[in-house]
Amino acid sequence: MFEKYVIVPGTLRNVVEDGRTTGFELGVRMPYYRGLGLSMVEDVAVTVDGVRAAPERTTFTVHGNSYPLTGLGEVVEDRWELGEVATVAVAHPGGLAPGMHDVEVSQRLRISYMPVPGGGRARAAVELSA
Amino acid sequence: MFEKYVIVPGTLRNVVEDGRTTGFELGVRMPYYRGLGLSMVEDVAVTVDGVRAAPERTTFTVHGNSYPLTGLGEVVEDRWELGEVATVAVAHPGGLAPGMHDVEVSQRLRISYMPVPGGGRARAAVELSA
Amino acid sequence: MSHRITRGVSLYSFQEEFFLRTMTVRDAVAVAAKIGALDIEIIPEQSIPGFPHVSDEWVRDWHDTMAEFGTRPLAYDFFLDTLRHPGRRLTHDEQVASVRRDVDLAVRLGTTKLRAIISTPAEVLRDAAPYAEEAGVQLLLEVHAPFHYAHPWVLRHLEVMDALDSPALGFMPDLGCFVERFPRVASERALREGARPEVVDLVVKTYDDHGDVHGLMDTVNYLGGGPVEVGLARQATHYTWRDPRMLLEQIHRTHHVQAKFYEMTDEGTEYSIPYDRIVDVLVEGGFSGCLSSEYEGNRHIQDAHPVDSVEQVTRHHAMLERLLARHEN
Amino acid sequence: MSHRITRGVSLYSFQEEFFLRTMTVRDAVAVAAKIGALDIEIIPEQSIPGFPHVSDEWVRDWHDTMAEFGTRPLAYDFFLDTLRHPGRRLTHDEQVASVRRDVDLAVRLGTTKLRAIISTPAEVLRDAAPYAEEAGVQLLLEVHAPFHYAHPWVLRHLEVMDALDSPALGFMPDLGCFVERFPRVASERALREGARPEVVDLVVKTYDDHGDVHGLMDTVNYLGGGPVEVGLARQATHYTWRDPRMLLEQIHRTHHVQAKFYEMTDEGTEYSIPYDRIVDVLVEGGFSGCLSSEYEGNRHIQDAHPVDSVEQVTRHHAMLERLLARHEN
Ligand SMILES: [Mn+2]
Ligand SMILES: [Mn+2]
Repeated sequence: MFEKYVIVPGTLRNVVEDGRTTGFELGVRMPYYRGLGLSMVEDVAVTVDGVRAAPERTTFTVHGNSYPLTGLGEVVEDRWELGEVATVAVAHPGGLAPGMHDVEVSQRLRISYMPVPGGGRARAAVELSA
Repeated sequence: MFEKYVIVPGTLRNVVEDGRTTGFELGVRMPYYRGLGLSMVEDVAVTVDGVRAAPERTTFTVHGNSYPLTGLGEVVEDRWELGEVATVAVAHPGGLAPGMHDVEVSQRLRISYMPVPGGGRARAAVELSA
Repeated sequence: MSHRITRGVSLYSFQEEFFLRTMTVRDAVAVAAKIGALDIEIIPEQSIPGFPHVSDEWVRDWHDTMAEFGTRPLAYDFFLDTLRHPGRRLTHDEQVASVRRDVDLAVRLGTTKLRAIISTPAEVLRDAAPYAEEAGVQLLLEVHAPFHYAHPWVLRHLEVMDALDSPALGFMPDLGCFVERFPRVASERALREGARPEVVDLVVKTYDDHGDVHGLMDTVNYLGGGPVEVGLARQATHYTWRDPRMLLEQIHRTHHVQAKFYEMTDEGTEYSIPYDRIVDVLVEGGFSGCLSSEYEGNRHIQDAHPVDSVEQVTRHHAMLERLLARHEN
Repeated sequence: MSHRITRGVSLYSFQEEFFLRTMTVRDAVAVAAKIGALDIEIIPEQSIPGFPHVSDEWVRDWHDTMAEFGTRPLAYDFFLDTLRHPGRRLTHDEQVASVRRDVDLAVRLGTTKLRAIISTPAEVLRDAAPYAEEAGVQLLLEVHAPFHYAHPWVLRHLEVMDALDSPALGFMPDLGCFVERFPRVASERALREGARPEVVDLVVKTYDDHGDVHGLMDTVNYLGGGPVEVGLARQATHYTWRDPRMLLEQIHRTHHVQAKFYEMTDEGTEYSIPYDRIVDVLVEGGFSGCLSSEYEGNRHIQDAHPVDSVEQVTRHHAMLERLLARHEN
């Protein structure tokens, strides 16, 4: 469900800090019909042009609150809301080249009433925004 | 089925070639009620004391015929028979220390009438034989 | 013979529009009022950002909206995140506390029928029932396909209900239990995703013939089925066809009905679910709660078609109104 | 009323001893002869090293053994490794060729009833049937639990059988279709592996009550079931209980029966399977083939008990002899 809305068009951009391009970020939604406490977001894996971002280099931000991706398991007081665009940022010196990129987002959600994780995979050709 | 017979007692030993200990080997059976063509043996992963042997350093031998573990997929003319003790050898300079070792053997068998692979996991405390 | 059934809508029906932010809760309530679906069912985890911390302002807006449109809060769908923490399940006491928390929120929202998600243990509802009863709300186990009243899990709930005999416990059946023919929105989606037509036909035909749908997984595997085909075979065991008279088995404990639907056709009927017979059974059984529309077709069509939940829900209520009218004098 | 049923044994029954090399094929045939199980069923992939390359010497020894003990080769169980090669399935023609290869080997071994593994496509048997017919053998689809004659996969086979009307096609039902109560060797194994007694009891009771066993997976998951408990719930959908009269539906196409058993008790009955009723049905239906013992209990007990397949098969044949005697004058 909602797979086609996971990768948000126009949100792939490089991250510039103090004049240096430190990585890139992407807007992502959760393919689920309700919001979910962050402690149940097991993984949001971003793969760009076949290279999967290391979890330890990935940051997850919702409504202004940023967390290391690997630390979401502890976060019981914050949520990723229905349809909310989260920003997933990957530390990657130099960022991405201009132009189109093959972006895949693989999510794993720990859904208590299901025997297997929810989430799924979304893939799109995305152009790097300015 | 047959899990308790997978790791064969008394078969864990170091391999010595030209006076040098190049690795170790173990006798292993397939947990299955019939023999299977080797091309359907997807993996025989040996983990000793928590360290999983790299597939490319693993050799598989049945009734005198040796194959690189990673090459079994091509072998349509040989089989691992019911209850046959195969020798799995791992290149590991210096081999294993004397004494007891925690040995785990994880097999993946491509069984055509099953939607998921067969095989399974076996684990035993095994003493290194002389 | 008249009836005492009301018409309502679950905001779940507008999930597509909520997800995409093209509708607000107020927009949805406005639609409901317009079509005479005056009882509102809310899924707070969909609609209330920051759940479970619900501000007084949000609650005020909610009640203002109800007053503005003449609708009534009725039902509240809760979840039970037993696996909230990595590596452990919530303890029994934590689960009961979670349900109590939902009771408190339900009271603030003015809702009295709480949907207990099917995975809620019977013992948790048993121990939360007194609190619910005192608060004047009911904890109603949503029995959706493939569950039913003789299902081993539901039998555990029935044991508790029989033993406790509390007015705070009961059922909320979901009409997806009565899928008479395979939803074509689902089979057509599988075709678009590359399933072989002959495999889709096999699944649909086996389902429609009320054949052994549990045999479809092996069958599709032996046919070399890919993930889409296997997924369709699995779906065939998640829908069920049962005689709508099944509702009479526990009609005395049935205090709300989730009126599931997948596709309202241009002709104004549900493609798969025989609503005419279901409404007749509910009237026969003296059901006096709400038929709360629950549109769940968006996920099957959103890949290829624009989703118009408003149109679907509107058609659904035209049908419900028509079917209920046959029982009015 | 007499009968024309013979007693036999499948060498599958001695898998434990073959695996451990404590018995040879000749040892097994000796046992069979001793207990009057004169018809022998072989699984070449178990018993013939180097399969499918079977030497003339092996074949000679086989026939010598038959002569030595007065037994008869009867059945040959084949497999169809559609996934022999990584990354592709065998083509239709390759599959037909594989069956033909088994026909040739079956002829060399003197066996005339070939067990077609359930996953064999109907079209493959359709196209292999003429070769089998010419060779004087039959390709018999093994219908084991949870399959049955109205299963969507089996319906495909029935279509082919109806269309082709070949004497070379038919069925080989496995009596594991008639498991009336949950095999205790399986539930006890689960307990030894750490399943909670209350969960095991739930699975066993639901099965024995002929309840909705497909509901056990969700139930056990909601009870926080671990892998052993989930595995037991899954097993409960792999055994089936059906009226043994089901055998009459296709009795005219039934040319061999795999007499599955899990545990012969000290009292001389099968713990789960009502052999008395089954034998009566087979006699009533005029079945004139072999009841071929297929012991499959070793896998459930081998973790904790020594396996004695000889004792189990001996008891099985004492029972079969007793039950058949009731139909002899
Ligand atoms: Mn529902
Ligand atoms: Mn069998």
